[in-house]
Parts: sequence; C-alpha cells; structure tokens
Amino acid sequence: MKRRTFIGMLTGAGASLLAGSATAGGTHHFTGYPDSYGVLFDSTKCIGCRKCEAACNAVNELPKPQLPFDDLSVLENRRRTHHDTYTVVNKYEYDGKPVFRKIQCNHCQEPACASACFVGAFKKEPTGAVSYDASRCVGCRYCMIACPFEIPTYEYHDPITPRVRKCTFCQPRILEGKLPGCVESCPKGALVFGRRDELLRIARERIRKHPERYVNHIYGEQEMGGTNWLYISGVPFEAIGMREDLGITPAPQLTTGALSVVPAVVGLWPLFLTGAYAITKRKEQIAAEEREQTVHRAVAEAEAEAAKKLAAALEKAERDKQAAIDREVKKALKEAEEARKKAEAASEGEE
Amino acid sequence: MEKGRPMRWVGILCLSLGVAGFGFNALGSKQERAPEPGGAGLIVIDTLAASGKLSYPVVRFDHDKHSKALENKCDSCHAIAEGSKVTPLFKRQGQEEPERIKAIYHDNCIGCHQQTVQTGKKSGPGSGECRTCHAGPQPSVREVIPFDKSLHYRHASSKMVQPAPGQRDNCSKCHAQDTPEKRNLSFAKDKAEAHTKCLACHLEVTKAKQPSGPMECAGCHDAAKRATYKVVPDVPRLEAGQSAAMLLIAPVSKSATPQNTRRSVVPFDHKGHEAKVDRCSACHHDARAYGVPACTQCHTAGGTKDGKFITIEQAMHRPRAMESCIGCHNAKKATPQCAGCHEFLGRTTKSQEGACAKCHVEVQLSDGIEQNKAAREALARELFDAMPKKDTVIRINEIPEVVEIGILSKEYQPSKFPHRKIVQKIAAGMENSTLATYFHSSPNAMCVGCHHNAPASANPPACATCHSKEFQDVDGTKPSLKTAYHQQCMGCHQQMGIQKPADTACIECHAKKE
Amino acid sequence: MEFMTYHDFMFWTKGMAYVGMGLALVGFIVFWNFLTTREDDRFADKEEE
Amino acid sequence: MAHVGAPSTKFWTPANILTAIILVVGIVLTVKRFTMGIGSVSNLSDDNPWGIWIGFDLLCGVALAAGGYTTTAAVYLFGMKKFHSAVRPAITTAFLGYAFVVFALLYDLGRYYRLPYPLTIYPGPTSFLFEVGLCVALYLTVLAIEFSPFLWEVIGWAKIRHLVHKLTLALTIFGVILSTLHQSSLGGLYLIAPSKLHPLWYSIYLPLFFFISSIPAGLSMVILEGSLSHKYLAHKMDDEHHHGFSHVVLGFSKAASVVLFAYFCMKWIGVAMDNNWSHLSTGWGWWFLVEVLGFVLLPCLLYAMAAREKNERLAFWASVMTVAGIILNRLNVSIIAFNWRLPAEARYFPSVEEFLITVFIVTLEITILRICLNKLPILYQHPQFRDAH
Repeated sequence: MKRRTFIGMLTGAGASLLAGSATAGGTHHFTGYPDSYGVLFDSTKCIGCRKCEAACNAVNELPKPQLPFDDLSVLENRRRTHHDTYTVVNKYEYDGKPVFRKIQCNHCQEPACASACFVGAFKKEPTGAVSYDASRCVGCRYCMIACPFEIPTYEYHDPITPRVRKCTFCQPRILEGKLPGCVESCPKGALVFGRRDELLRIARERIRKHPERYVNHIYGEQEMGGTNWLYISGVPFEAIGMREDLGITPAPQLTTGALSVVPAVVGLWPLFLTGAYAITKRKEQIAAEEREQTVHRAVAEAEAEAAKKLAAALEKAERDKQAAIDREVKKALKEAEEARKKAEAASEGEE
Repeated sequence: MEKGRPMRWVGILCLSLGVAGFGFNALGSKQERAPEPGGAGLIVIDTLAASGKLSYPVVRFDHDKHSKALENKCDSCHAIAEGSKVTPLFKRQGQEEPERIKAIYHDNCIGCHQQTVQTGKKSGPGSGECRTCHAGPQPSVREVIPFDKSLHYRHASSKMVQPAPGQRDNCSKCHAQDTPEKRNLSFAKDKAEAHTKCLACHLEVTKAKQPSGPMECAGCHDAAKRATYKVVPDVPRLEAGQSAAMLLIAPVSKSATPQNTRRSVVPFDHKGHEAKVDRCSACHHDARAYGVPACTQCHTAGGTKDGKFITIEQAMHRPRAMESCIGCHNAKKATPQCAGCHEFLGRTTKSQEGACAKCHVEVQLSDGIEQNKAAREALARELFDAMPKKDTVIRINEIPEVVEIGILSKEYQPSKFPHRKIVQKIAAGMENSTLATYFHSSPNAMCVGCHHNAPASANPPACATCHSKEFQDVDGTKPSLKTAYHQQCMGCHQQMGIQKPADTACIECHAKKE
Repeated sequence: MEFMTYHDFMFWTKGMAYVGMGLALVGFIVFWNFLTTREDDRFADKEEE
Repeated sequence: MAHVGAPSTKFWTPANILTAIILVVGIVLTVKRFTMGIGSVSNLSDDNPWGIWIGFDLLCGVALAAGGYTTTAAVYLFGMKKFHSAVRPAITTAFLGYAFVVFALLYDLGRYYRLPYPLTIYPGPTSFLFEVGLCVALYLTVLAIEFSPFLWEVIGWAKIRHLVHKLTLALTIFGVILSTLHQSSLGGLYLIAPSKLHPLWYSIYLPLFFFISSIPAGLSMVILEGSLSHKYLAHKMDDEHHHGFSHVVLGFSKAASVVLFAYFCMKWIGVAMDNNWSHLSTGWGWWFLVEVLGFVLLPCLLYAMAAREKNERLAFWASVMTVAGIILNRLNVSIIAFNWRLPAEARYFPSVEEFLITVFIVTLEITILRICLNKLPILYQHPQFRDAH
C-alpha cells in the first residue's frame, strides 16, 4: 500500500468518525418524533362534566365506578389517577370561580418512566404515546418514583400479575384514525387533538388573540423537556395543581452525568486498586529485602567475627601446634641425637 | 463519666429522631395565609425604612380610630399652617434626622397614650409593648377615590365653593392655574397636597357650621362608605368652552398628492361622549401634567416624547387602551349585553368590511378651516347628520321560533332550541345603547353573532355546513359540530351572565332518552 | 443510527457502554496476567502469611 | 425450627422463643403477601410506591453490608494485615446481608418471578436500577465465592478451597469495583426525581454521598458485630480473633472518623452547590441539621476520640451512632424527605404488617448468621487449614 493512500484512508476514517459523533451526542439535540400527536387542554373551556372520564372508562374497558359519571359531587374532592381511572378532572377555586383541570399521562417527549425502567417496558412511540408493555414489567415501580407528574399507578391488589396502569393515549385508536376517547367525548372543545407543533401554534394563537383571557404560558411546551399533552389556562398553573417548578431538563438528562461515571469507574478502578496492591506489595517486598539485608549483614558480621576468632584460634592453635611440633621436633631431635649418639654408640641409624 | 455520656447522646438523639419523625409526617406543604385586610384608615408607618434597615417590623396605625378618639382635632398630631392647611407629617414640619423622627414618634405616641390612661380612659400601648404597634404590614381595603361626575357636580355646585375674587367661575378653587381661557384639570401634584387641599376645605366648611365632606379616611377611600352617599342622577353638562361636535382631522397621509387633496376626517360627537364617561380625564388623560390639551398636542403623526411616541393613529385605535376610541368601545363590548356575541367574534379583530367608514369620511377641506373652530364644528355637524343611521328593527316573523338539534340523538332526545326568544332577548339588550344602534347598521348584523363567518343574511347556512359531525379539521381550529354548538351556547351564557342551566346540567337542554 | 429522542440515544449508548465495561474487565485480567506471569507466583508470599 | 443457640445452654432461651414467634408471624405474613398481593400487607400507594422494604431493607441493607468490601480492600489491597481477623466475619455478614437484600426484594417486586429479566432478556441500561441490579447480582456472586471456602473447609475439599484462595486478589478488586458502583447507584436512583425529594437531600452528589457514607457504615458494622460476637460468642474465637480485635476496632475507628469527616464536608458542599441555605431555617432544615450534626459529625468526633484515647467502648457507641445515622440518612432520602410536598394525609407511613415483614427478614438474617458463626470456621481458623492463609 502506498503511503499516501494509507494517509488518505486514515483521514477518511477520522472524518467519518467525526461526522458520526456530530450526529449523536455533543452538540446535537433531540427534538422528538416529528409529526407526533398531542392534545391541547384549554382550562378556560373545561366545564367539569366528566364526559372524558366516562369515555376513558368505556374505551379502556375499566371497571365501573361506584358513583356514575354524571354525579359531579366527586369534584369536591381532590382526586388522582388510579389503576382503574386513567384520567380524572379536578375542580379548583380561583377568585371564587371554579376552574377545572384534567389529569392524565402527559406523554413526555423524553419520558422519565422510560428512562427509569430497568427492563425497557416504557417506550416513546412515533405517534407521541408513551406505551407500556406489561409482558416485560418486573413490578419495581421505579417509574412511579421517577414520574414528575405522578401519573403511573399500580395494581397493588393483584398478587401474581400486577401491572402499572396509565393513560395509553388511546394509541390503538389513533392508529385506526380515531380520536382518543376523551377528546372525542369532550362537548366543549376543551381538548384538541392534533400534531404537537400544530397544537403549539393553536395555543399561541389563542393566547395572542385573547391575552386578557389566558396566562401567557403553554404548559408542556418546555416542562421536563416538553410533553405531548399541552395546557393553556386562564389562571396560574400553580392554582390548578400543576407544578411550575419542574424545570425544563428532560428526565433522561438528570441521570446522564452520574451514569457516565459508571464506565469510568470500571475502567479506572482496576488501575487504582492494582496500583494500591502493587504499592503495598512493593512495600512488603522492600521491607522483606531490608530484613534480609540486615540479616545478611548481621550474619556477615557474625561470620567475620567468628572468622576472626577462628583465625585467632587457629593461629594460636597453629602457634601451639608449632611450639608443640618444635618442642616435639626438638625433643625428637634431641632424642634422635641421643639416639644417634646411642646408635652411633650402637653403630646403627634406624630413621 | 466517659461511659455515660455517649449513651445519653444516643438517647437524646433517638428521642428527637422519633419526635421529629412524627412531626414531619404531619408536615405537608403548608401555605402562609395572608392577613385579613384592615379598614381604609389602616396605614403603615415605615418612615424610617428610607434611611436603612428597620430593626422592628413596620407600624400598623389605624388613623380613623385615632381621629375619632381625638374628635377630629387634627392639631393633636398635625401642625396646622395658615388657613386650615393640615401638615401631613406627624408632629413635625419638614425633614428631620432619622433618630429625631424616631424620638418624635415614640415620645408623642407613648406620651399621649400614657396621659390618656392617667385621665382614666382606655388607651393604646405604652413603652415596652413594642410589637403591639410594630406588628408588620397589613393590607387595607383603602382605594383611590374615583372622583366621578356626580361628586364633581356636588362640589362645583356647592355654595360653599365660591369663585375667587375676579374669577367668573369657581373652577380655580380646586384646579390651580385654571382660567376660562386656559383650562387646567390639574388638582394636586401628589397625595400630600391632595389631602391638604381637601381637608383644609372640609375643615373650613365644618367651621362654618355647614354640611361638609368627610374628615376620616374611610369617608373617601372606602367603597362601602362611599356607596351610601347621594348620587346626582342627571348631571348637567359641564360647560368649559368645549364644542359639542368636533372635527378630528387625520394627519396628511404620505400618499397625499396634489390631485388628491381630500382629507380623512372624523366628525366626533363630543357632547354625546361626555355623557358616557365619568370625567374629562377619561380621554384627556395625564391631565395633571397637561391640562386639557387637544389629542394632537402630544400624539402627532410621528409621535413625540410627551406622547410616549404613541402616534395619533395608535392613540385613537389601540385596542386595549381605555383612552383610545377602539379601546373604550371594546371595553363597552365586554359588558354582558354585548359580550355574548362580541367575546366570541373577538373584540380585537378589525371587524367587518366598511368598519372604517363608520367613523371616517373623506372630504375636501376648505382653506383655513383648521384654524376656525366654529367652521370645524359646523362641518362636523353636517357630516355627522349625513352618516348612515341605524336600522335594527327586527322582523319577528322571519325568525324561526324553535330549532331542533338532534346530533346527540344516540344518547339524548333532540334538543329544542328557543331561537326566536333568544334573538329577542339579545335585541332587547341593544335597544338603549347608542353605541350598538350606531354600529349595528343592518338588521341582520346581530345574526352574525352566532352565524359567524357567513354574510349577514336572514337565511344563514346551517352550522353543519362548515362543522362536521365526526372530526375536527386537521389543524384543530375548526371545532366539530358538537363542540361548536356547546361553545356557542355555553360561551354566550357565560359571557352574558346567564346562570341557568349550568354547563354540566346536560338534561336541561337534552331531555333524557327513555 | 438515527435517534429521535434523547432517551433512545441513551438506551443505545449506555447499552454499548455496559458491553464495553464487561470487555474492559475481562481484558484487564488478561492483560494483568500477560504483564505479570514472568514474575514469581504473585500469591507466593500470601501463602506464607 | 430455629436450630440455634449456644450448645452448652438450654435451647428455649427467651431470645430463641422471641425469634421463633417472629419467624412464625413472618411466615404467615409472607403467605399473605404472596397470595393476596402487596396491597394486602402494606401501606404502599400510587403516591408512595416505595416504602420501608426499599428504604430500609434495600438501601440500609446494602449500605450496612459494606463491611465486606471495605475490610477485604483494607487487608488485601492496602496491606493492613493487622485486620486480618476481621475479614471472615465481614465477608459472612456481607454475603448474608446481600442475600437477604435480594430476598427482601422479592416481597416488594410485583412480579418477583421476573427478577432476572433486566439482566437477561430485557436490559434497560438507562436506568440506575439496572446498574444496581447488575452490580448487586455480580457482587452477590463474588461474595458467595469469597464465602464458600468456609464451607469447603468444613467439608474438607482442600483443592477447591485452594483454587478460591488463588482468586483472592481478583475477587477483592471485583468486589470493590462493584461495591463502588452499586453503593453510589442507590443514591443515583433518586437523581431522576428532583421534584419529589427535598432540596436539602437532593444533590447531584447523591451517588457520591451514598458511596462515601457506605464506607463508615461498613466499618461500623464490623466494629458493632465484632463487639457483639465478642461478648456473646467469645468461646468460639481463637487467639487471633481475641488479640486482633482491639487492633481492628481502633484502626477502623480511625478510618471511619476520617471518612465521616470527609462525608460531613461533602454534605455542606452539596448544600452550597445548589444554594440551599435558605432551606436550613425551615423545619426541614432543622431535621437536616439533626442528621448532619447529630449523626455524622458527632460519631465522627466520637470515633476520633476513641481512636486517640484507645477507648474501645467509645468506639462501640460511635459505631452504633454511625449505623443509626446511615439508617436515618437512607430513610430520609427514600421516605421522610421524599414526597415532602404531598399533603399530610397523602404521606406514607408503614403499616404494621409491612413493618413486621421487615422485622421477620432481619430476624431471619440474624438467625442464619448465628448458625453460621456457630457452625463455620469464621471466628476461628479451621485446624486443618490453620496456616493456609
């Protein structure tokens, strides 16, 4: 391969990597499914007739409530969604006048429940619905902890196959080309079904046309990264039980930072820990070596001492020995002399 | 010793844990309740707030309670200058050092309380009861007095309000620098001056043993109290040299050419409008600064700083400004008789074709007319009389009496809509309104209130022509037939203040199906 | 890959990150072995305790 | 049924009778839970989906079982061989702790039989709960392997015991990594609910808080359990345990003191980072101060005094306070300061039955721990393997 070709290939690979990353994380931001549907709820139009609740109950084949839906006395109590009621309408007083507000799943653009689910049972659908798949659900109820709108509910009474229950956005009906049950039944046009961007346009138009009638805010345009259900109101949203302090950070982004530390821990901890271990071991080794050296030195000194003693002893021994030998030799010589003399005397040398 | 201490700590902390645990369980989201508003005489004394942080909450002071106890002897607390001018400051004439002011309040308030107690009467707190007075702010029902025409007439026609020497009328008694030649609506430059002026006069009249205006706060500033006062029903026109009819001449447009010298003018029934508003400043706003100027003095074609750069065109047409023509008319349209239709049609829309011609006429102006008040008035009268006049006579027999609506026939019996009765009721609401009779030019105009988006005719197309039964249109702006009916009926009922039937009382319109 | 929502994007990337973590751990052990097998048995001195 | 007790004494001691009663009640409630649903025994609701089964059994259970990784890391990675006698009890309590966390989780999960789903067919990697599940499962495996030698020793399978011993370093490193991850991830669980958790407890540092505080929790549990077993199971201990224990207590006191101090500082940095000072003057602020001053700073100082003055008894009480503080912190995050905006009537308080099930699980754990300490070579070294460490 020619060098130039190789460099060219490298550049190409680099460029494609860069391009790849540009479309993914970093500066890219996600705007959700285009053409996804939503519903616009206009609290100035809602009259609290509970037709939507009745339709929801019928469409989803939920158990009939104790009191019929045309009994409006239930509006006196603050209610929330329940495993057998996916939507409720609550009544609030503002300046002495009743204001109604419908509650159901807001179908977030970036759902907290889906982000929290550890089996991926929640899914943002291209229609805009946040769907739930009971066949995956383990029943940990973390989705209920995560949901900032406190929507998912649970079948606590069921020992074997309890499910999380929430508004489905009537996804099957939408796919058939029908309206969601509640929207269809609303007599007052307080619910408008349509594409989300179109709904935003309508909401802005209503506020522009009647600035004295509306609060200049579309709830759900930004909240928690935006929801597919949108709300406009004539009274502050806080006054109709809608929290205005949720912020605009999409739920999955709340955990991104902390989750990104996880791979870093896995990648770097072995390094630190083996490092710690190695240092410990090295210390031990050095300690051991030092110990050994000390012993060696001690031994060497002892040996040297011993050697010296030995040498001295040996020398002494040698000296003694020599003296002895000398003595013996002398003695022997003497004896020999005497012997020689003797021998001479006896005329014989026997050595 | 060493042994016992940790145990004790553990015990104390476990106890606090338990107590707090239960406490917090009961700790929901609590909301602080705002204190009930006090009477109109309740004022807040926070004089020292201007000179730094307060070491105590501000003082709640009930002025009316004190003036009643002191039998309206203003000089018990306030110095009275030449004439009967009451100094608004407490026990002092002008600016003082903060420490001095503090001493003045403490010495005089507490001193007076103590003296009163010594005479055997009940009195306010003495020294050491700091927080009885320093109790923090409290809202009050007090409001700015709307000095309406009736009140103005009662003052202007009072024999106690005499013209100053050498003056023809008594206007200058209250309106400073007002002369018959140059009118000035200005009354007082600030709250203090207003109080001094009113009270000085009331005080003098009282001294003269004549029935006088109120001396206590509630007398002017409490709506409930004012409601008990006499109202003059037909106040005569206030003559201040103004024309009855005026010719408002639009500035020369940029498209004006030597060939087209016709000018757009509005013949304006000034006298008619005088009867409809409470006071001159309803239109001649900012009178305190400018007197009664012509609109064009500040609002020119290009705008001036005095006019906050609002052009004359905007000044006349701003849809939500009460000083503008359109704005004021819009406000009238928000009244129950009108709102049923107009809320729905939209108060801010540029309305139907030919709407401009309701006010504007193009004429060839004669030379010098702009400087000639009498000539302008004459032309205005002439043009005004030539304007198309009302014809709102409803031909009852042409109106369907009952319309049956059966789109919810699956659940209910068809609803019987009393069409004619409703038309008659709406027509009755317009009968005495000059605004309505002037602007609703054709008898079918009012049909448009419900049969919108169609030409005004006696036979408008059926609702279902546009509104489909099944579905909304794609962008959701056009409601389904069911929604359209409910919006129209309920919307109108709500706007016109018709309580019955309630929105949710389905069976009162749709009889139950057996 | 085209992702319409941030959640979808995260679902994919975090999934890959977990696979990567598994590989990293196994890889580290293999690498550590490669690095140290020439030394004496590294538990030798442990055994002496 | 409860086959425990010191061998020399009578079997039906008051403690054993109480244990037996709790276990019987627990079994009855267990049957009720699994036949009539979660709702039949608990006060959990749509507003309060997690109660003490998560707040205490899971969060506290995992935090207090941190002794396993802290001790093994100290001894095997950081070479603090003086503490060697603490390793075996620490591994035992950690293993049992985690096993019972998983056991308790079965009560709370609606479809407990699907517990392996996230780790096998339907992973949901965006969730912190996935991260917790994965790490707890892996760490439980690691602990099981680390615990297994005690069994092999009793059975006498020298070869396999030796094999496990060879893996010590790798297992320890694995254990520390996995513990770091799931201890912090338990805090991470609440990152997604800033609107529900009180600002004084919500922080981007939640994972860090949970991780740091798990270290003194683990150390304190080793001290606490060691002190208790020292008192009641002394006859089971060998000389190393008897003599090494003072070292362990004082050394761990010093370590716990330092870490608690760091944790205390971090808590305030957390307040500063989110500018939550104004909340301190509210009732919740006082409660926060009770936790941070009374249950973090105070035990930190007690530990420091204990370490300085070599006072083992003080160290014991410091460990009690630390453990109480960790429990308080976990309950604050998961229950007390969670959903703090809800009106009083919608707040959660555990039902008696819910509470009894928790007591049952803890009792069961302690019972099995007692059996282990009695029957397995944990507080002493198996004679056959005496020098095999």
